[in-house]
Amino acid sequence: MGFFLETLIGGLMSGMLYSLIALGFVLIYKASGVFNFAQGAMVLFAALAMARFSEWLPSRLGIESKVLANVIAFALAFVVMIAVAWLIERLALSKLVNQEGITLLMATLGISYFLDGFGQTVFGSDIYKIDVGLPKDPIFLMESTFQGGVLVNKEDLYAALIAAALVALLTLFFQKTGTGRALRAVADDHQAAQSIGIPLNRIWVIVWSVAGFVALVAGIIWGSKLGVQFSLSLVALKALPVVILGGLTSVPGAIIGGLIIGVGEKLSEVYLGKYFGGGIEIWFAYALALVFLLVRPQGLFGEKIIDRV
Amino acid sequence: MLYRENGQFKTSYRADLQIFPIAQDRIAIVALLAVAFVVVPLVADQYYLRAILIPFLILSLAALGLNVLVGYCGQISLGTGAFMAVGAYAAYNFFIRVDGMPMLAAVLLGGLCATAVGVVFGIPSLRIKGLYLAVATLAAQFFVDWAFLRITWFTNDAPSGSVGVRNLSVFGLPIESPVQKYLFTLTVVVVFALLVKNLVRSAIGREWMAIRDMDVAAAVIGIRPVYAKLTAFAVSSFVVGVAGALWGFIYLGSWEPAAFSIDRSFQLLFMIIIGGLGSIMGSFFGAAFIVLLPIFLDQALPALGTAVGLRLDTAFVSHVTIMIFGALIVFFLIVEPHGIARLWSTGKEKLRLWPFPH
Amino acid sequence: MTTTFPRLLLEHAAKRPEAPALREKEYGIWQSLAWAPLATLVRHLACGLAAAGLGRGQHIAVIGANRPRLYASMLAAQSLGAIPVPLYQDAAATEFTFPINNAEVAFAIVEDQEQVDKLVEVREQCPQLASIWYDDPRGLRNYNEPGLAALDALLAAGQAHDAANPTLFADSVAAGRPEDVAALFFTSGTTGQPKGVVHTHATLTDRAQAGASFDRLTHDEEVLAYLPPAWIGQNIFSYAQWLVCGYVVNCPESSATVTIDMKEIGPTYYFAPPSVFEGLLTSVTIRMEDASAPKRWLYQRFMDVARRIGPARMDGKAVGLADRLLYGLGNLLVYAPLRNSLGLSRVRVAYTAGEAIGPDLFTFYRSLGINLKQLYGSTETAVFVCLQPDNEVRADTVGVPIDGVEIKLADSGEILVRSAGLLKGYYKNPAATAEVLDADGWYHTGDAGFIEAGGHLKIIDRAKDVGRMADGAMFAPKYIENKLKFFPYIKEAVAFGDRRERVCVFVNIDFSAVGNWAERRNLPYAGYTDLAQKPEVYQLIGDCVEKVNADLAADERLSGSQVSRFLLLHKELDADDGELTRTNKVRRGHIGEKYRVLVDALYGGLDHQYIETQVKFEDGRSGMVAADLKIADAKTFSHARRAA
Amino acid sequence: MEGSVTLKALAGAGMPHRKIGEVILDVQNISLRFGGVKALTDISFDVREHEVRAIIGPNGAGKSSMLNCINGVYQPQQGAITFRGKTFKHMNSRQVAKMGVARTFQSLALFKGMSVLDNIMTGRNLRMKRNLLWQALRIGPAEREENEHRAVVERIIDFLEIQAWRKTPVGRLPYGLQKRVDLGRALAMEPQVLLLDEPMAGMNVEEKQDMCRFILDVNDEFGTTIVLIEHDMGVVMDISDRVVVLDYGKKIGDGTPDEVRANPEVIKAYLGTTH
Repeated sequence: MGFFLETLIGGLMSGMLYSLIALGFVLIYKASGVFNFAQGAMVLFAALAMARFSEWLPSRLGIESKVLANVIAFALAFVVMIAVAWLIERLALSKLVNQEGITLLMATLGISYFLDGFGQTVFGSDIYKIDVGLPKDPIFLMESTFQGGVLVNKEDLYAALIAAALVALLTLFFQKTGTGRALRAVADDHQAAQSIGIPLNRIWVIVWSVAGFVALVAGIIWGSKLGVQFSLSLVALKALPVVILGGLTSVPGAIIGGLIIGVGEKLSEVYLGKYFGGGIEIWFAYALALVFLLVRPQGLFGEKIIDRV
Repeated sequence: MLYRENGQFKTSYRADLQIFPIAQDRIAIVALLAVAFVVVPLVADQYYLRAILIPFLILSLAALGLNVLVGYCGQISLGTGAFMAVGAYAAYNFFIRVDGMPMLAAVLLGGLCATAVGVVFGIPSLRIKGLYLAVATLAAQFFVDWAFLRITWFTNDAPSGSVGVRNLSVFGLPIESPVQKYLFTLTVVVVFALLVKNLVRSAIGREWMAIRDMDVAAAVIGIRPVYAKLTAFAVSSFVVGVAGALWGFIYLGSWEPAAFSIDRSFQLLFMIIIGGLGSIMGSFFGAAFIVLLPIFLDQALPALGTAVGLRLDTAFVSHVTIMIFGALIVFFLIVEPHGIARLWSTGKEKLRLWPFPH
Repeated sequence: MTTTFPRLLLEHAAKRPEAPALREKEYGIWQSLAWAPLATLVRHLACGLAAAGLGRGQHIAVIGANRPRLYASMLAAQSLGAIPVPLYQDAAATEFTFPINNAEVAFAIVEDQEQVDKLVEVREQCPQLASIWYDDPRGLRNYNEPGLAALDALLAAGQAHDAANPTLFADSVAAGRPEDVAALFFTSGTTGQPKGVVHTHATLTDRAQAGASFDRLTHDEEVLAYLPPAWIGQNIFSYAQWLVCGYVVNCPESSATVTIDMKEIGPTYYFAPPSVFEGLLTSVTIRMEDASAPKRWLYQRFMDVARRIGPARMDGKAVGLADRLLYGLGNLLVYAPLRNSLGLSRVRVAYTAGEAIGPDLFTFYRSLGINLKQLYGSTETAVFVCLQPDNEVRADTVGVPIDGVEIKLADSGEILVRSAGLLKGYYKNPAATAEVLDADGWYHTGDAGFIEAGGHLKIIDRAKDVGRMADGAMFAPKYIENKLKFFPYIKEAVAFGDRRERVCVFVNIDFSAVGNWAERRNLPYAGYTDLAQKPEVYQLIGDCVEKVNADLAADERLSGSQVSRFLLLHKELDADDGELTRTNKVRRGHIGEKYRVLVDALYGGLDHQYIETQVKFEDGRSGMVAADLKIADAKTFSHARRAA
Repeated sequence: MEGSVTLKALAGAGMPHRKIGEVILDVQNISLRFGGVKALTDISFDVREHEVRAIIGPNGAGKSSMLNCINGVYQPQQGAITFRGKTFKHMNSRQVAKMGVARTFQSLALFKGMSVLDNIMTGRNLRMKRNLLWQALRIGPAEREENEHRAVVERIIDFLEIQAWRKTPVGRLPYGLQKRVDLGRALAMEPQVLLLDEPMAGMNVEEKQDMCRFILDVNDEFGTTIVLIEHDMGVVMDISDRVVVLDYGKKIGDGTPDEVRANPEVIKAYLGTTH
């Protein structure tokens, strides 16, 4: 029982991180109808930036305080991500408006290749570590309830908390701020949004920046966990089924989908893995999403599509 | 400018519907084939055959298959690598488990297995469209990667799914030396190119394109989306599967699942985007481009580096290479969504109308 | 050549049954009809017509574009000894009444609904018109006109009738004699009713044969038939010569696709009036204007080369090696592709006729390496009178009389022709016939001209316009005016000289051309009148006149009519002021009256003359234009000196 | 050869022209909703063989929805459709096509990546029998089949007078010609009933006249029954035998043009909207 809970919680926590990245997808898809395959590349890019900055600042500028270094590095990385977002909008998206989804998807594929290459060219391609002082020691919960209690990795716990906080923050941002409302308007109907004078391009830059920010946070969390390296950009592939499950256009969908996938992955690995010779979490999420699609093509919270003639 | 079409009038539909209706084109293609089959084997040295021409041909074949699905039927797929893998491993199993199984037969059977898998993963396409479908095909990719890594039966209990084949032959002729391999591949590719071309210019090809261009209208004139899409998946994955088998048997000789990773899938997608969606010729252009560009950059960049006085390591070069790929994809999608093939055909039109612009 | 068209058909069918006789682009491909099947088709049509009551000597109207089954119908009618009367398919219904009644036509075979409608419309006025058959049934499903039926029905009836009387066809073909009337061509007379020109099998085949042997035509020629078959020009090329030579006649898919079809077929033997060639050239120029700068440069550059070298090359004269290479390059880059996209790559012989063709236009095609030639003839002469032999082609002559043709010049300078190809007369119009055919069988062409040294016939004017100088020398105003107008700077010219001792000319400068010329020399001017009076402009035009004089001097008959004095008019001649006809031909007499002062000044030897003229403006208001016009003398040459 | 048979059908051989026949298509009490929105409410009307039947009404009256129900693009919630005596709760596109109902579209729905020829050829697909393998080899029967159907399609190209553009990609054609190709694609199915969705929308007068001529010719030559949607009253009245008038998804009139013109409700609906 304890073991089950452990797995469950573990699942929920990694699920939280999936939702974080999934959120990036959803944001961009809602605002610009782009299925942003480059989300993963952005995570890697952001993480690389963060890692290298936090390393250079002390060494080159002799900033002693580790915290300060991290903060500045974070700020810088964010600026970089905004720049990236702006460039993507300028150079690619603005020239591909009103193209079919597939074309845009392929474009973001191109972008992700570019970012991967670019990031590693600029920041190098070794394994770097990010240390934002997340405690690594495990804690034990509910030792009273069961023997040995439930082991939880503190780092995961914090990560999950941060993720949750960010998700909450973004949701607020969407509901409350003017920009948020503008974003929603754009998402609902481009023409209408334009006609009431919402500057599409600026909105897109903002969205991509936000997505960049999300990527940065995700990058830091994963990075400090696994170290910053190319494999980070594959994390995004993990988030895809989440989006599908939750529905491309729904923020809550992304969150819940993330949790489901996270939990499902862990449980399946633990309880089914042995029958399949392990490693099934690679595809389990997809299988799950796929089965789900067949039942409900528009995902958990997505809108139904009617094509008119 | 080179075209002289006066007097080339068609007195039968057969003549009018041939693949190359213009005499000058027919001459050109025959010349090209002659060079490919006769001159190249005589002059090209081992390295070029092994490292450039053979992979180019096999990847062209795979791109051709993918183009059927994406370019002609408009169904995106990110799982091409998986279908290649199925082709390769299935062929491998037929080859080693059934004794006396001829290589060619094994390869084709491998293709058939890929077809089966392709159709299975194509089923979602009946309910889900575009982006969602992309994810479904990714599922295929990951599942297959995993399967050949973990399910040891497929790999004849080889560790980490690395397998190999040797002493290949076709109709008693050995397929060992690069030249033999080249000629064999070339033959297969030419035959397949012809067959696929026939398909896309026949009823089924029109059904695919109809679904791609305007599926509602297609349904109204009695085209079954189910049939059209599944046949596209079937044909596509058959060709891709055969390509996979060749990739393993002819090019690599011994391989492991990594040879058919998701990167392969993306690479093939790039080939048809750059080469030209919905164009047979485009598949070849794209393959040539993507095979040659890295080789070129490997030579050019370091040279350039030393010229400006800095040493560029291979890692750097490879990063720049994928960077350039990425940029090119976006560039083509924006500037010429129909790729090199369209540039080619526009150029040809200009030559036909020369000196007039239109 | 003593045979009939039906016999020629049967010969081809016997000799080359499989060889294609007609090709029609229909349903996307060129459907060929071989000689043997054609013969069968004709046989059945003939029997059908016979069954319908068409008899020897009767007329049958054939109306429509170039369609194989219409040609077959003509042959069918001729096999029965009946006479096909091709009528212009684009004529209005009312224009049909005269010919149909004049030739008491009772049968008609037409192309489609459009023609049927027209005939139905005139049926009131043409009660004898009993039966009409149509080739294309589209839209005619619910017509219930009496006597209206599909050609297919006729065909079916014919098959039955043929089965019943198996010898009918052969017999009636055998009964046909060369001197039987073969066809009736109505010439749209400029004045009064059209006249039906009567031709026999003998006249048509004789000329067709003569023309064919002149250019060594074989049965391998490809011809594109796209002009109205009712025009003898089209008819002789795609019917008479077709049957004489047995080559292939191709019918375009539709009027909208002629250029495409032309490109596909690439005829080897081509015929068109100057207007068509002009249209082609225009389209070339327009399309080249949209071309990119380098292409345009290439085009200009090599067209200059072509103009320099091309004609000589075509005439088989020796050309320097450098030039030959240059031309070869041009051929690769420009000429050959151009010929290809015009559909003229395979042309062996191309003819233009009907009216005078401008030398620039003419040389354009020659210089491209297209063997374009001129011929002289008319409906009455079954076309072929004079043709230009290869390598003896010139813009200002129409070639040499071909075998079987005698040419004589009347004292009036009018050209008289005698040949086996002359019309038998105008149908039911002895008066008109007498006007053109004299007792000794000379046909009076109504054209004035003469045989040049070298035996080439030169047409200078309509005979009625040619006058005489005081010294009796020939004076051909239109000829002189045309020569002047070939210069871009000269818009109009009016020549005086009839019954005077020398020739004087009014010239209208071309405002835009001369305007540009002036600007390039930054020569300021205030409007037309001012520009016209600039001494530089007088110099410019003077040079043109001098060139014309040089040409005229080269010819002893015309050297007498060189331009001695000229002036540049202060206003453009205008139809609104009654100086031009509505078709923009100068009204010489009227102008002479209106500007009598100027004429007198010219002949009075004055060097300037003041004149006021009332003019009508666009908006209908009228006003005065006044100017003091200079009068210049032109350099003339004596014939002898040029000859030396 | 099979080709020539179908040609006969095209030429309308044995079709007693313009003899308005029995009811061929009968629409009974069709109602269609999207979520809460009522697109059609209890619509009933019939179409007789060989007639030209018009459905008119202001924009948004539900005309297109009606067609979409007839050829199975939409599934109405209530009502039934009877075609040649067979009654269906709702139609299935392929079935409808097989039964001989063809259709053109209001907003151009051509296959923009294909040539005029191929677009029209797709209309023949239902009749092409050779399987994938044959098509891949494209020899013997497969090639013969292809050519036979090409022959039929060429008849249509000839009929619509678009020979000059046969090989042109439809995307490059002017709007009016694209409409013709759309019609051609429908004709290639040799339909018994032809549904035309605003065939003259957005055309200039000349193009409209041409289109009218083609429609009438189709009806004449092939005896095809025609159901025609227009929101422009003028054009329809001259060419149709009977007219149904829809407004806001309800039927407000049905009868000969004159009857409909006289119908007060119709007048109201049309005065309400400026047409």
